[in-house]
Amino acid sequence: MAAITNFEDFAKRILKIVFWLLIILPMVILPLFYIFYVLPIEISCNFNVLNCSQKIDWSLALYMFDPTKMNPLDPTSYISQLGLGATSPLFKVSTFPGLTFAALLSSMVIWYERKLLAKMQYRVGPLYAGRIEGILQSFADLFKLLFKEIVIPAKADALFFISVPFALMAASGALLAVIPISPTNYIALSPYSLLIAIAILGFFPIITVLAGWASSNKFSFIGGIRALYQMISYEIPLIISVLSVVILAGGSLDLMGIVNAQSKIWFIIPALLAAIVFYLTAMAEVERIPFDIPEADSELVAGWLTEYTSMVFGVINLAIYIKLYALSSLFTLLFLGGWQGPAPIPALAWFLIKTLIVMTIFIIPRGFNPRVRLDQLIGLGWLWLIGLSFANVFIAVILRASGLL
Amino acid sequence: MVAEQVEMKKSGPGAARDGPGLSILVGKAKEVIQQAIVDPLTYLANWGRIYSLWPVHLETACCSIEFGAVSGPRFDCERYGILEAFGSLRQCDLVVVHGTVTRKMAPRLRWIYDQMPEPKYCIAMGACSITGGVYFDSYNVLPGVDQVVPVDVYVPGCPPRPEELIDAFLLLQDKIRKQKIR
Amino acid sequence: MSAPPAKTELRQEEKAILEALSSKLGSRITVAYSKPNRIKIIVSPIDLIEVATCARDDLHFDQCANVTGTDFPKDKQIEVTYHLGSIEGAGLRRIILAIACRVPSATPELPSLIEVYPSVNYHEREQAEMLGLVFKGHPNLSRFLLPEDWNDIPPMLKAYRLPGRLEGE
Amino acid sequence: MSIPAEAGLYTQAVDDDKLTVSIGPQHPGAGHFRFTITVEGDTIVDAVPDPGYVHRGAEKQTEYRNYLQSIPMLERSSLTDVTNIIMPYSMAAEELMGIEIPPRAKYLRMIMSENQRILSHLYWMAIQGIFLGHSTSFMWPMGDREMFIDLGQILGGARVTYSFAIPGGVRNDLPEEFKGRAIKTFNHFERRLVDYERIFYNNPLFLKRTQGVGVLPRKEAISLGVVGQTLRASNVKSDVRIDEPYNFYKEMDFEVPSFDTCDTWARCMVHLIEMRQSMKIMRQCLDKMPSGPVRAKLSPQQRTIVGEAYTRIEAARGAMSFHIISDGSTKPYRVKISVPSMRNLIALPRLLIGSHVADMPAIYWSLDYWPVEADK
Repeated sequence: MAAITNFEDFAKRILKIVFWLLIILPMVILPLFYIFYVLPIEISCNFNVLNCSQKIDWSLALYMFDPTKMNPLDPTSYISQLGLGATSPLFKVSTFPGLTFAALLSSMVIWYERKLLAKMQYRVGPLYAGRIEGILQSFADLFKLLFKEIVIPAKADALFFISVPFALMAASGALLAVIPISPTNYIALSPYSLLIAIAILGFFPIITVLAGWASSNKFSFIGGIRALYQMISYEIPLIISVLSVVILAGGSLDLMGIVNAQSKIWFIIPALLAAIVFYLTAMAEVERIPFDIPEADSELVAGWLTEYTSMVFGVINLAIYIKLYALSSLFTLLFLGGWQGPAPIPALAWFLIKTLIVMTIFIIPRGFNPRVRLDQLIGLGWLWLIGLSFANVFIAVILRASGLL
Repeated sequence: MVAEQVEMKKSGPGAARDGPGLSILVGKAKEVIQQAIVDPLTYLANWGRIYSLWPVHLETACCSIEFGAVSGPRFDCERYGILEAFGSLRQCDLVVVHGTVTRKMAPRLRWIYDQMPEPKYCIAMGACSITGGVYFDSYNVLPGVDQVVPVDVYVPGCPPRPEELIDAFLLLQDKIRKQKIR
Repeated sequence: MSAPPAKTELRQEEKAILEALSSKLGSRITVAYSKPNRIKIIVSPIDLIEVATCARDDLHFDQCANVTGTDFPKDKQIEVTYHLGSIEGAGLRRIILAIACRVPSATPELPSLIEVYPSVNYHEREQAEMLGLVFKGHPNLSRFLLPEDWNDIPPMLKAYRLPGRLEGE
Repeated sequence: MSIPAEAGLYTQAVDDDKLTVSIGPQHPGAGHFRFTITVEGDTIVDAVPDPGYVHRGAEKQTEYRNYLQSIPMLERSSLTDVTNIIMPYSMAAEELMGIEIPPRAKYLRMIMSENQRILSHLYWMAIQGIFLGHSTSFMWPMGDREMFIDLGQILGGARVTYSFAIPGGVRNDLPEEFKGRAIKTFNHFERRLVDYERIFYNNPLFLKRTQGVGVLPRKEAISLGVVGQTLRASNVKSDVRIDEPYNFYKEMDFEVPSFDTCDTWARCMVHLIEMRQSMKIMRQCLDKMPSGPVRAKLSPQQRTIVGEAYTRIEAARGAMSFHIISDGSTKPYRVKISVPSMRNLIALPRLLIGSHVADMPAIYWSLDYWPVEADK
């Protein structure tokens, strides 16, 4: 690495170190710490290992994630005293239902998406990175991006330019905070968690416009404005489609409560129209093809992402995929009954299976659809989707008033 | 390596003050750091670079249809992590010069190369980009792109078969594998 | 350029075109050759627009397919040939009418046909660049195919030698 | 070497609510070509094409080579369509040399030419897919293209550049296994074309993106002198294969498609139908082909008569014509190529002005503008 000669180099170096910490700390060190240090202590605290056979039962590891099986009053469980146990907020935010879990899942989804798309196109897809079917492809991309030069364009507004990935990551992470993934695995419980999630979704257009403006690039600028148009015109149908779910759930704005209200029937059946509207609007929110208008690569080179390099670009992409994960899990919670399902499969597994299916449905249209045009997209949003979601609100009200649900 | 450093230390100005023991320690520490941190990191960075070469969408001439065939289903270069055509040059690390570079294109090619972030690699595809090919006597064609950008791998052929281009990607991977991290 | 002898008999349409041309314009045109499907006439630059208008309005040649500029250093002239085609004219789709005019190399100026045939726009621009021609009335004769910093004589002139070739090669 | 400070390159010019954007030459939607567009809101108000990034001076180079030596170089001008750029050149050279080629060679030229048409159309279709953001529509035609590349490889001996239709006939005769392989390929690809139509071209989003976009009315299409698919999509049933039949196209039974919608969708459909018709022609050629020699006697330094020849054929992108002036020596005095891409370029600013920014790639590529061919 060249010697530091000016402040710009210094700032870049510092930024690189921050990225390293941000990525390496939650993704490598914390899981290692929990697996090799916390986990054995937890297991030995909660179960009498001596009474068991000498063979290590690895299924016990699953109980680490189940707080009900742990005894917080146990004096030997000093991990929980230190605030580092599996029930501690730090663990939840950084590792399991939080950022690391979502990031790992997202990077696997990137690989899965490329592989799935390749199969649809008579190709093989990533094959050599990671020996087994290119399973480490997104990690190869990650490490390459980590070791790449960060370029800040001369005319760009450096402060805003560099703050965009952090803001996006923060917003996506905040979205994860209110989404419970099983009755016992959640980061934060709130009676208004659905409302909070929708409020956080409102941040994204501001960030994209900021990115487009700060890049000082015409393609970025047009892309940012397009993103603003798209997200604002799709936020309203999204909220109204969620409204009918809230009515069906008896006015509960708590995602836990909504899932519990679906014990008899999944809401996708009475609120099918709302589910379709939510699906389309969520796809527009995460800019998936056919709604990838803000980053349409044949018109605007890469849209609002044009000037972003190396890990800055990587973090933005990761944040977008985390947002995809968050929206698919919202879909699962709102319409597919969350973690509810027949007994032998645990609740967490049910949730993950459903979410992966929803993500696949989000990904697949990329294979057989061209991109739509901005005016067509906005027309679709304002004319059809709002009408459809209102129709579903009436259906929900009627169902609720007649006492059928 | 350690012995050499001891020699150097002894002959240097600080030799009398430090003594040999400390300098051996320093040498050892350097070696340990080299083995424990720098080498794995180099490996990791190079492994990432090998399997994630994103080419710039820069078509200079007719070889681009063979590049299209390489990303097509029969030759599928995504197996090596090479995307078909990437959007912005800011995120790319590979320039494949698809054939002839004319005098009008040459400054643009250099400009594009300069805008890309380090590390970046260049493959000269086709006879035209190596020597000018059948356009050796043309008034508007550069006799070789290495006048404009540094080239890592040359692929002969007019146009090269897709297998040759994939071979060039593999040669480039070999080259990256031997690189020291910057 | 001497006209090669026609191998086969001309058909009805070619004869009609030749007759119409000679009756309308009389001695101002010279027929260079008339082969099946191909007729070439030579006019002077002054009459070019008039002949082209006549070809469009009376003979139904509604588009220009090609413009060729050729340098003849022996005659110190540059020949510009417009190849006109027809879509709407009955039975004319197979016929190409070439209108040629010669301008002196020293002052290579001739009127542009862009008012008559909008399709000559880029063809004329290309030939103007390649041979240093000046098409009077053309809205934009700026650099087209050559690099912006081209600093030599126009390349299609015979006086321009390719850099990779020796004299007489 | 320097880049001039033209509009749209350096300045962030925001005046009168207009924004000048430079598209290309490094742009996923432009290829080896550049045009500057001025946008007002989402509407393009001005478009200025700037070709010449692949201008290699092939016309000048032909003056230094004899008639046979120029062929490989001219071929590179249009790599998706090599036989169709060589064939009019060879026909003009034959006219000037005064030789007649054997009928079997004409049939072989037709087979190769139609094969090239399919290759070019499939490449066109693939890029149209990627320009509309449809990656599967890129991969499928690219994969099926390989089958026809294999056919060309059997007949011509190379993957893309065959130098097949040389003056005096063709380079080699048909190998034995060609016919069986070709029929197999056609049977497979005819089924695939049905799939394409169903999956790609009946997609509602595709229809929304292409119907009513980039309308070029019949009258304007004729006066602008556009050729090929652009002309036929504008409701003109014009094709050099019918207008001025060369080789044996007079004896062939095929249709020339035309649509009266005059839009991008019509241009897409014309490509699709033409591929089907090309296969029909190739089947007929394989059946009707007589036996005999495939090349007339010709010396490499064949002298020509003094005179000129203007030949044209229907290439994959439209009418391709060669104007060769000869001074009686072994080298041509002047070769002028009138390529379909250059003739269609004139329609680009006309169609772009007034359309949406998002329609720009769709319109641009629907004209089948191949910059390498246009710049020569």
